[in-house]
Amino acid sequence: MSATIFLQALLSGLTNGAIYALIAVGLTLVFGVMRVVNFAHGEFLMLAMYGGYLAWAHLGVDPVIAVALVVPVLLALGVGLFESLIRPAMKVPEINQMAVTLGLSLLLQYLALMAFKADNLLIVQDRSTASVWIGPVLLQMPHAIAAGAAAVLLLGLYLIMRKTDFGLIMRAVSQSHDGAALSGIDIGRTYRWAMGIGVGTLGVAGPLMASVLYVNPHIGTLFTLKAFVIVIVGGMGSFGGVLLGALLVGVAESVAGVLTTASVAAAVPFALLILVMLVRPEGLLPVGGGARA
Amino acid sequence: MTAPILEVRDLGKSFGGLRALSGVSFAVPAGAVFGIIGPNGAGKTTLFNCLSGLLKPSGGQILFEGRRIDGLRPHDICRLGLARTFQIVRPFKGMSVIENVMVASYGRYPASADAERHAFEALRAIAMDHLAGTDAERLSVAEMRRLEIARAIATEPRLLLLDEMLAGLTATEAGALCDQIVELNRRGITIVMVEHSVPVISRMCARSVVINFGSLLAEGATQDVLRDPRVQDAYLGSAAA
Amino acid sequence: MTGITRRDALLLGGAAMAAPGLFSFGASAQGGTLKIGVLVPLTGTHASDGARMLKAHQLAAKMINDTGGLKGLGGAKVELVVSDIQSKPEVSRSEAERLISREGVSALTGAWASSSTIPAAQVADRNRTPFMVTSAVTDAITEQGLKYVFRTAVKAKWFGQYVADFMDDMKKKGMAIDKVALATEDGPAGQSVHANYASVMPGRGYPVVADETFRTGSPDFSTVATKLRTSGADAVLSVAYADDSTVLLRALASQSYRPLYIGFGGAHVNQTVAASGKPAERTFGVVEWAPDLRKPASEAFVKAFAESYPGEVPLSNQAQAFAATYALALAADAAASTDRNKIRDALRTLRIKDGPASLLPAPELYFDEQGQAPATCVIVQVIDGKFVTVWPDAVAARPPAPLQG
Amino acid sequence: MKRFLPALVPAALAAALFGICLGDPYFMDIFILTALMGTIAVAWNLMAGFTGLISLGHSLFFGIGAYVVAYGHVGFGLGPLLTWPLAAALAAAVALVIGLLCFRYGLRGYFFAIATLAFSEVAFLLVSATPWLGRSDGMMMPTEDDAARYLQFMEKWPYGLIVLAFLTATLLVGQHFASSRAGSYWRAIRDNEGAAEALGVPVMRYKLLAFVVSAVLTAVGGAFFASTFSFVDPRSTLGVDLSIQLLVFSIIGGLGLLWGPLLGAALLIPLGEVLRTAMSGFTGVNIVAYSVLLMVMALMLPHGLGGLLKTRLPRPRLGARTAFRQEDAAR
Repeated sequence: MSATIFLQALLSGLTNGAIYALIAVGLTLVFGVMRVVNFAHGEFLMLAMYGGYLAWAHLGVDPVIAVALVVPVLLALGVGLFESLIRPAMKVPEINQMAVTLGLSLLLQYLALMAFKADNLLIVQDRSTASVWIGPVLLQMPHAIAAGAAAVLLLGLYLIMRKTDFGLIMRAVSQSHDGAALSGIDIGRTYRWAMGIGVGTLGVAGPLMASVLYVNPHIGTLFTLKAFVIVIVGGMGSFGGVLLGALLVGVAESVAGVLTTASVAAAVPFALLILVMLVRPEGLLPVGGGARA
Repeated sequence: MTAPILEVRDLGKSFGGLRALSGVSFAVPAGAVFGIIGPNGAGKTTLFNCLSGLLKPSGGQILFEGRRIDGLRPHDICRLGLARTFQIVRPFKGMSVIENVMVASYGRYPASADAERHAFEALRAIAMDHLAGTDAERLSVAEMRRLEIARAIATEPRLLLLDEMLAGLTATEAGALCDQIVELNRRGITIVMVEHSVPVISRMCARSVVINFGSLLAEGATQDVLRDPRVQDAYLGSAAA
Repeated sequence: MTGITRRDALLLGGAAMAAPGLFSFGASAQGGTLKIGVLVPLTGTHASDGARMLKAHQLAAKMINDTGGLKGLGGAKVELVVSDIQSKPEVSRSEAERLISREGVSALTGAWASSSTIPAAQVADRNRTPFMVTSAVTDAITEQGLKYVFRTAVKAKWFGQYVADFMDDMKKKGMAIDKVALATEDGPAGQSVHANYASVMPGRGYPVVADETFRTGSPDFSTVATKLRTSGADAVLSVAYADDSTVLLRALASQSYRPLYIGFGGAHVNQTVAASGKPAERTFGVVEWAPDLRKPASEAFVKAFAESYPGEVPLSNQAQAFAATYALALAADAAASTDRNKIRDALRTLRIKDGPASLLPAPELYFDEQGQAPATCVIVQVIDGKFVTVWPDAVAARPPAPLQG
Repeated sequence: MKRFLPALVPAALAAALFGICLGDPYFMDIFILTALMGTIAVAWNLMAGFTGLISLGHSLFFGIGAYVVAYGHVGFGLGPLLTWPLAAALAAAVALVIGLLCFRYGLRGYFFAIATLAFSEVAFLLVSATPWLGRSDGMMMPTEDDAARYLQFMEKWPYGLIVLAFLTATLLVGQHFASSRAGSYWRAIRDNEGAAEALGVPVMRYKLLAFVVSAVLTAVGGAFFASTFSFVDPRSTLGVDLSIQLLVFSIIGGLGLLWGPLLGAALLIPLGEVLRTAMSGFTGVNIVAYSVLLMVMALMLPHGLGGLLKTRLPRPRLGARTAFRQEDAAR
């Protein structure tokens, strides 16, 4: 492997990692606060990608601007999801929760199939093939935008969690549900907003991902598992962990892809997950020293 | 006084930098009803968790019938004849009362019929046999505590650790339970009880230790221990029980 | 020999145990129709491909029925029994079973991907029902001695030779092609053709200087593109679905790397790719058929297709599906029977030189003793946002355009 | 024998269904698929419903079974007589290693589920990359002259018979464990691991037992799959879909019951067939209906349809014997 290739793989890995972080951050927020894993997370990403595509194709809106349109929709979907399914699901055992969100994942895929058909849809812009050279290596413009958005989003969420009352409440609830309830926090409301924001973050990811890739009804499934891996590697509920986990997964995958075939490289994130679970089950950057179920 | 059934030597336990127990040493004579007293957060439950193997001590030794048990797994300690109950009851909610107890009796009686017979005897010993077929999750708090004890004695222990078994019970319920404990002791089971209520300890236990801030404050005959000024100060003064 | 008698014994045993008269099955008594079972994925990952294939099957049936049906069967109509196999091998298998035993079809066709085709083909073979494979390229399908399986699609192992032939020709015309690089989806779409390219190219004087793989759905192809570019290859041979192809082409374009790019098969020669704009312009594809092929049957097919499905242009796999349906009907016609064994025997001797079923580029459509059709391929190029057949000359609409332009 | 009633009754019902399906290869095919999936779901549920260990990676063991048989046949010409036990042994070894790793660190709930999923994904991807296992295209097992030795039959019913035997054996094995000390320990671990351990239950050993038993049965199912269909590929034998199906069958049928998952499979697989044929004009509607059903059931009926049925049946188990003694005690 030459130095150029290695640097390129590293940069690609970091970019991919940033994109993954954009997707995984909502998942970790929901798990951290509610202890519920949403297997339909990728399907909400898929919906957001369709949102970005439709805004571009029918309204002529640039995907970057479409974010402003799609985020409120996803936020509302997240709140709706909580009220309709997750609230009742929190009263049944974990395994039933899994069945509920797995069922939702199937449902959304097939509703999308009926609405949009199975064809791949592309956003074609001048900047689709634009790129920036950084020394000997290259960064494609749509990827750079998505990675930048990831950085902004993560920073914003971090500030919200650290500096606002709302963030304080979120953190209190994720530390101890009972304790938070005793100190007068409305748990149901907190959950509703956690879910809203967790799904709402995908409103940022969707349009930008649509301009990086393409959209079809099953595209979400490509990312759900990877997001799980990242969330667990990083430490459930931890923003720093998501970033670290996502970059690690992105770089590991990318560098492994240079050294071996893509299938073997695709197994690397899962191997990483297994390793982390065995050596440090609370994740690399756990919240408050350990969040094991 | 007979040889000690349980001996704790210089036991220590820390979580991260926090020392929950340090230098705790005492001995429990076989056949006794032995009390452990201390204010909330003094380290009593940590001590029990160390004794029963749920926590691994950071230092010191635990000897049961002269044999070191510190570092053994909980189920091994239980099989040796040292059983415990939990302050917060932990019934197996998906099972009936008799099935709950059979989990314990299977340890000595692998065949289902034998396990069931002995489980039933344990229930009878604690006067719960009429509830054998009930689902565990339908029991009242008092019944769940008795179930805890029934399960513990179904492992046929020679030493039984009882963690705040009276918490949350009415006076009548507590009295009945105390009588049953005395009866168990009369049948040869040594009892070590953590209890918040000083009157109960002074009535039931001939010997006691007092723990505060993870250290042993006093050891000896319960009456003497309770008169110890340090105990008066640390425990009775602060807790105002 | 012992095996056969044992199997026959089992067959007899099964027949004896069957509840007589409870269900009617078998392919004999259907009056004026020839029932053909069509296995297509209408849901799941291959849903869009399946929907396309179905249109071609239906067009073939319509054309046969509109022109008086099957003469040899007294004007019998072709009836398609369509089944959604959900892009899943196990569903494909059980649907094949259902179509054979429950719907009483005389023959089966389908089923898009190799993984869905193989189990269905095995069921058909066990049930002695002809199965016409439309699009699966895995070599083994017609190499395992299955007696009832036929295929209009090309074997994976034949593509390398076509591509090398084409590159030889381009070299003669003055293009510099010394080294090739491979870029393959490392999964069901790419692996078998990749193996063929990798083994054929060096022997034909094209050393493989880079061999890159990727998983479907990878968001970033920069590293793959960089390795391809820095390898110094003059030609990039890719094997991938349309979705990944577009992302790869963008990555190559953003590095301003414009080699002789040849995508593979019907999955690549697809509107999504042509619609991706500049990155795809002047890239090539190797494919079993193209709509601008200069052949009467092919032109008639494109016209009929546009009439039935306004605004749509058929793709290569649709032509194969069309030919597959037609070939089954012609075999039944020749056998003058809807009996499965007789159709199978007729397929073995069928030789199609003209008529609607001769739309594929090979001069003649027939099935060898393994059931394999002698398919040939064409090379297409994206010129002004459209795929145009540029090679071989005999059927090409125009000569290849220069790579830069 | 009475102890085995919960195994024998469903097995007898399955045998009756087998008899009904004998006349029709399509019905027989559905019977085989249903019995196979139902049986594996029963095996899966020995972990999930009985021990509280939710595995989303059971396709790994199914895949081990399928690939050992397929590779044994294609690579060495070995018949099922040798490859089936080999598959079971390999699955047991793999389950033991994965179990030791996961349980040592106390992985539970979602974490255990995702860890097992990760193992099966690694296997899926590595098999997809391994040329001698046919990579993504899978392996086609050739038809042999000596057909019966390779369990290759022209007819469907011998496979039905084999899967019926497998189903019965699995139920008997399951019931043997469920009604003995192991079952009691498993449920104790499920309900409260700490309490179980304090009562002398060797938690690690019994979790491993559940895992290994479940894995071995699943691998036999995979071996049967390969022998029956003569074709294996990563997606259908090692994919996540398979593991998720087991969860779905168990949820619908009832997690707390030995035969619950079998009931779930027996309802859902034929229902899927009916929906597919009835709604063939409306692509995807069948799956929409299916997923809505799943969500509603998971929320409204946490004990599944089997749980609903069971509340209407008299309680056998230990209650009966104990009731007699209660009367004794009363006198």
